[in-house]
Amino acid sequence: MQRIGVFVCHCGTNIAATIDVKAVAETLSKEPGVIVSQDYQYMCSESGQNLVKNAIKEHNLTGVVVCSCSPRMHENTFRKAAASAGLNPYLVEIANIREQCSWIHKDIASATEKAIILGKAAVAKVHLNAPLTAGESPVVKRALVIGGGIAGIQTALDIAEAGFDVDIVEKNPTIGGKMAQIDKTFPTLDCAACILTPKMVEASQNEHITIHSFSEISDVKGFVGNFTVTIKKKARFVDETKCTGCGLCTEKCPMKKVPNEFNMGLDNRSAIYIPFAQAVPKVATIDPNYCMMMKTGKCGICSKVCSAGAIDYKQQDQYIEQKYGAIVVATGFNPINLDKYDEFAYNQCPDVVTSLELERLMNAAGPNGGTLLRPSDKTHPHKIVFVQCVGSRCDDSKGKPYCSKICCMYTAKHAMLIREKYPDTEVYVFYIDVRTPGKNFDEFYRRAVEQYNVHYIKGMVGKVTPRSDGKIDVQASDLLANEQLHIDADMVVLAAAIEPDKTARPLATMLTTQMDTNDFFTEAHPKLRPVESATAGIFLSGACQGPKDIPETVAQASAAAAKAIGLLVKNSITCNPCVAHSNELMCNGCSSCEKVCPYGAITYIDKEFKMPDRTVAIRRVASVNPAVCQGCGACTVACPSGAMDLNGFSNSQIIAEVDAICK
Amino acid sequence: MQEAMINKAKQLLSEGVVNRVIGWKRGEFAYDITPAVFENAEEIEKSFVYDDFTAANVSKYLVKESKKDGKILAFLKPCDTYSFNQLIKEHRIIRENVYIVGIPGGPKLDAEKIKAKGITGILGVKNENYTLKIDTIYGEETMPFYEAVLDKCASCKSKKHVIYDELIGEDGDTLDSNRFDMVEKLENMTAQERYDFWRSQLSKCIRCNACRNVCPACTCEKCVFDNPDSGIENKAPSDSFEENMFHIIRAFHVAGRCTDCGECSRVCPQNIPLHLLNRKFIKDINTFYGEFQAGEDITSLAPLNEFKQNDCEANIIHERGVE
Amino acid sequence: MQVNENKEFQPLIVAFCCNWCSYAGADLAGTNRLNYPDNIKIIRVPCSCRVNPMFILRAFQRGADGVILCGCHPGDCHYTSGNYFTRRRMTLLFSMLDFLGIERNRTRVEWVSAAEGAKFAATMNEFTEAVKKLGPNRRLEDLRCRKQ
Amino acid sequence: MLKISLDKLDKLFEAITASKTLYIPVDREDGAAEYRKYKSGMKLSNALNTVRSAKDFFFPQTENLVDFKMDGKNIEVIDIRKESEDFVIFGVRACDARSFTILDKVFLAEPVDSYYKNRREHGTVVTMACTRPAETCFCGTFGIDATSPEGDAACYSDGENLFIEAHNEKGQKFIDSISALLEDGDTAKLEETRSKTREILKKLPLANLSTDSFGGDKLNEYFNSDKWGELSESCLGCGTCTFVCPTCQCYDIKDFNTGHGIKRFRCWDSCMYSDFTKMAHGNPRLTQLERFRQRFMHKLVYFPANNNGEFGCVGCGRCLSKCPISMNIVKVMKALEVK
Repeated sequence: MQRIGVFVCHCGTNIAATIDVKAVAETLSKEPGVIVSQDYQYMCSESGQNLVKNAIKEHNLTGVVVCSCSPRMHENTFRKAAASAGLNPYLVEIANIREQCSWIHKDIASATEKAIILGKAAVAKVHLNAPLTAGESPVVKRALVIGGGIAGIQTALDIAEAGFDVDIVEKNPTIGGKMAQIDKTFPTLDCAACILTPKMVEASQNEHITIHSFSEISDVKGFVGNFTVTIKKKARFVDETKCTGCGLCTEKCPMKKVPNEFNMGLDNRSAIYIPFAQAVPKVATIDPNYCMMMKTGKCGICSKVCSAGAIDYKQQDQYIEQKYGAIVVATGFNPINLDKYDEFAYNQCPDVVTSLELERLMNAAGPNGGTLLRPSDKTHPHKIVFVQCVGSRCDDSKGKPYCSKICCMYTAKHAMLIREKYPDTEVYVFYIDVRTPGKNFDEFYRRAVEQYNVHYIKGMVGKVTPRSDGKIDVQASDLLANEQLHIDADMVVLAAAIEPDKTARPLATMLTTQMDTNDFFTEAHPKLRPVESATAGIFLSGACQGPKDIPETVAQASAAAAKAIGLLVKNSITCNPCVAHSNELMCNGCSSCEKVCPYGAITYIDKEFKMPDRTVAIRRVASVNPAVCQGCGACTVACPSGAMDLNGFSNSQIIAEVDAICK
Repeated sequence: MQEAMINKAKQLLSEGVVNRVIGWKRGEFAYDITPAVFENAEEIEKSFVYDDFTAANVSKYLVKESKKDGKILAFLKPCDTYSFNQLIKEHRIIRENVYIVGIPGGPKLDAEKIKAKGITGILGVKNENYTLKIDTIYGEETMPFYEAVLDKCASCKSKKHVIYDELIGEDGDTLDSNRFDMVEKLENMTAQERYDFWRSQLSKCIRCNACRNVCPACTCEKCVFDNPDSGIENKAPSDSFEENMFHIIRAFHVAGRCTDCGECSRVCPQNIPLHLLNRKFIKDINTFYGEFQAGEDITSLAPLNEFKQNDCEANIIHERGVE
Repeated sequence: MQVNENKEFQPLIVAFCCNWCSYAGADLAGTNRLNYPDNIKIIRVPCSCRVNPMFILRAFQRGADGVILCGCHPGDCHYTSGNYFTRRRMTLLFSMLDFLGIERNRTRVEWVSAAEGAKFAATMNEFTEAVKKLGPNRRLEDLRCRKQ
Repeated sequence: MLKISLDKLDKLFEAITASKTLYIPVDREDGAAEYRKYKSGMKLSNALNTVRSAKDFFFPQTENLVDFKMDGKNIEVIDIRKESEDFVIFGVRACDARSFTILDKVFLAEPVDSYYKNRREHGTVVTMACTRPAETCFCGTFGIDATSPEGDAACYSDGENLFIEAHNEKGQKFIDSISALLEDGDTAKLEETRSKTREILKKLPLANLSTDSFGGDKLNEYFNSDKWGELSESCLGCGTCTFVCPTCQCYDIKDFNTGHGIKRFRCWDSCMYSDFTKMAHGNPRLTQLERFRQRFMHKLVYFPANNNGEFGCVGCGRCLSKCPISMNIVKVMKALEVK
């Protein structure tokens, strides 16, 4: 016989003002199985919890119903309270009479009536609750970091620091990411390479870190604590273990007309290449699209000059499989493609560049050796116009609805650096708003305006037209002065919006993590769990989760590392006990459940059964791995024989709720 | 045809290829044929029959038979092969233990249709040039062959065997059947008319479970309607709701798995057109998710076990046709 | 559920809401004090794909006048694919109910995210009105369960 | 004998309905016949038999026994029994008429089934002699004369007139209630019709089927017969034979939770079902063979053993035409019988 306790919370006046809580407690006390029914001011308070705990002990309760706020708020609180009083925590049910009753209804009589019905449904359900025990599953003490930019590097270093093995998978030939392409960093104006490259070296030398450069994730199986990941090491046609990175091959390579990705295509590289001097790993890679040997079978110069014998034109993609306990996603961002922005003449005029291109133009290792020259005629620009929010904060389908966050600051940085180095150059910045929250950020921007006399103009650029005399006509509006401007600029720099890397979405599918409509990974909770994905064991680092500057990225990278370490230090993890289970006597082995399981949690086993007709038969039956199952319940409906059921949300429990509500 | 089948069965038995044969056994009258397992040549000689009344789909029996020792010879009509394939897909049949001989199918006859003409005391039925000559106690009667054809054969979907070890006779093709005509007719009625139609049909249900027990897609170890733990167990159509519940849920459970073999309607003692429920699902699946024929192969995912990101929304129901 | 001359027909509506999106959306509607009728009674399920057609029929059997199913938007399912299965299942089920002559507006599927409190409230208001127009469920009720 | 012209049947039916509820067999759209409550304009079916037998009137497929009203923790028991109203079932064939005798032996023996008794007392069975028996008929096997049906009153048709005679007091009362419509008639033509029918009955394919090999003392001969395996191998385990059978009388008692109470009801059950007579330890008959055997042993051996040799079958032939796999009592008898 059930002995159920009902506890009705006033939530101050939040509930009690609209619902007659006494009447609710009184009515529910008459429900079958209910032996105690009380109300209290704040059930979630310590004394409220004690009320529940004492009742459990005093009345030897077999089930508890709390009529209070949403279970999403305090279900755990009351489960813990029950557990501490010796009642299995899964024998607690919450009737949501605040969010779904008192807060939305005004009439006391009808709100009370509804609260009673919701309470009855919870009582009906708790009658059928079974004590559940969370299972355990071992944790593989190795982490995978996907992406080798500053986010990935920082996460890997922090995890390695804690003593765990960690692999970085980077799709490019070198780690370093976007930060390696950046010239100076705001607001300190120190050189990005000077702070990044030591970290890259540190990562490569750390005994706990393995870098898989020029590699991609091709498959992810498993679950928190026990992922099995297949990594595709793309053929680079150079034996990594032999190449010393001397660079002789890149010098001798006759094919030198390959657009250099690292310099945003502003200059060329050879077909065999090392992306930049400080690349890690410093290993050459052959670009098979341009290599004469690969395309025509005639050349082979690199192979001849390589004293290490590292060149291997026949190298194949390699697949390696590795187990991990935790996965950190750090796939970063890219500037958006500006093909749709004809008004800025990006595709028509070489002197209209993106901000990232400007970084390379100004960088000492860039195409011009650090001297700012116009890409078209290699002359000094004397008038430069910066356009903000190109594709950011857009209502239309061309751009992105969000603020890319970093553009205001890097534009101030660019403007300042140009004015510093070339005081004869006039700099205009067209902006919608200048957004500079952050430590020393606003001061930095004000220095650009006040100290460096950068012309900040509130307004949007309407049209950029290259003129025949080499100048660029920038037509804009000054919203403050309320006038139309024409500026004959030498260069135009576009602060292109940033977007998640294109590889993120297929990756999210493999990882079964959520993404928002902009393809940014969704965190488990926007405020309280910002570096975890909703999928257990998958963490988020850097701009893959949303636009971020370097300090924020590094902070989040370390936070993600801390979360991953928190998982890896455990020998085993507690699983959600609200998982599916198959009644083997009912299962007919048809495989429907397996087909709809998003986690691959269901396998089939051949098992011997004593059949009802006295025979012994070997039958194929479904078996759920409780550590893998996340408890969605898709299988329970796919199963025609009702063999599959879900703990905590069983068929009979839901039917009992339906019955109670429709009573 | 019967002769060729008997010879084939005897040959395979004597060669030791199979140790049993599943087929059909002659009854008391022209039409009361019983599916049967034969173990030797004499039994086959004596009572094996294949004629215009051997309509029963024997593939479901192979769920049990294929788990016994030795190989069994099964004569499968084209429609039966779809059921068989579907059962293989769902791991219900051990394929290696069955030797399939594909045989030409219908159209098969429905004794009920002959009786519905008022013809009674039937002693024998002969098909002469598609006119049935029916010998009765009350004298000879005639009726056109096609008026006595089973509903399931009147809208045959395929003459093609989708699985077999060997064939007797030629294989046919899948057909453009008119099998959705009645579904469409109902769809074009008003909701009230549809409701009235189904009430008049389903209220006849005596819950004998013949439709379920004959259905090759209903092979659960224990049906939810027999299982007190399921919450929907029931033995009788105690209320019009129960009639709806049983038939809706049963059709839903076989949706995407039903090959449209038509056995449910054939065996219904109350002549309820149960196949229309299954065909409604098949038609909807074809319309919403692309043509799908259950049992056509053993690899494709059942429509309810897969999805496309751009599937239509459920509310499409609210937007179309007659309310 | 009473019908009498003085009082407007008050339908009983069961709403199945997935824990991650729609139930949270309902909570948000509450947090924002967005009213919707008390005819709506919510049952929490982990995912919309947990909802067995059996539950829906059961609700109608027991006197529900409408059933609405809410889940995460397609593509946003917490379990990645649950609501895609829901969508197919419910499309077919609702089509079948329609085929049997059950009023089609008694059933509904809506995608409501955790951020769409306003949409949740609006949907419930609108659905309640639609069911009110239909009057009491008579075609799929179990007379044995009718209250005397 | 009293008679009424066949073309005045509707007047007869109207007259009956004036005082009692009347049920007659009518033709459905699908060609089959079923009993319906008479409403003006309905036409009596010419079909030999209805799909469902007439046993529904006394032993319906589902029947409420008692209600429990639940209010919180309180339970109130409500006896829902009330006196039936008088009713007439018209057009019952000889086989179905005999089935009532068989059901009476079960339900009216001590302890008397009050629900059944109540209906039985209020129902008047008016039978109809057969003129066109079907190939599936074998009522003669069980000593039933299809041309002289039992019942409270019996009707006979000669093609023009319907003759009515009473078999008991209840039947006489029935005739009295409609006597205004009746007149004395010459039965010469009727006797001719009946003897013709008797000739046909003798020529039926199953006319020679005999019960000689069966009876209450035959348990040992048949229980372990090796024929059961072959006979039952293709049985689907459905309940068609049981539910169309006029003499099958097994039922299950179940509780239905309405949400505000419990309705305890009984419903037909079938020994062919795997959960028939399921007890705490499970089902006593674990295989379909055992369940199949049970049904036929009951009709041919157990029932006569307990009822002075009366068999539990009336030869109506419904199972012969309705079994999905055409396995039936005739095939069983022929397979088992000792020649």
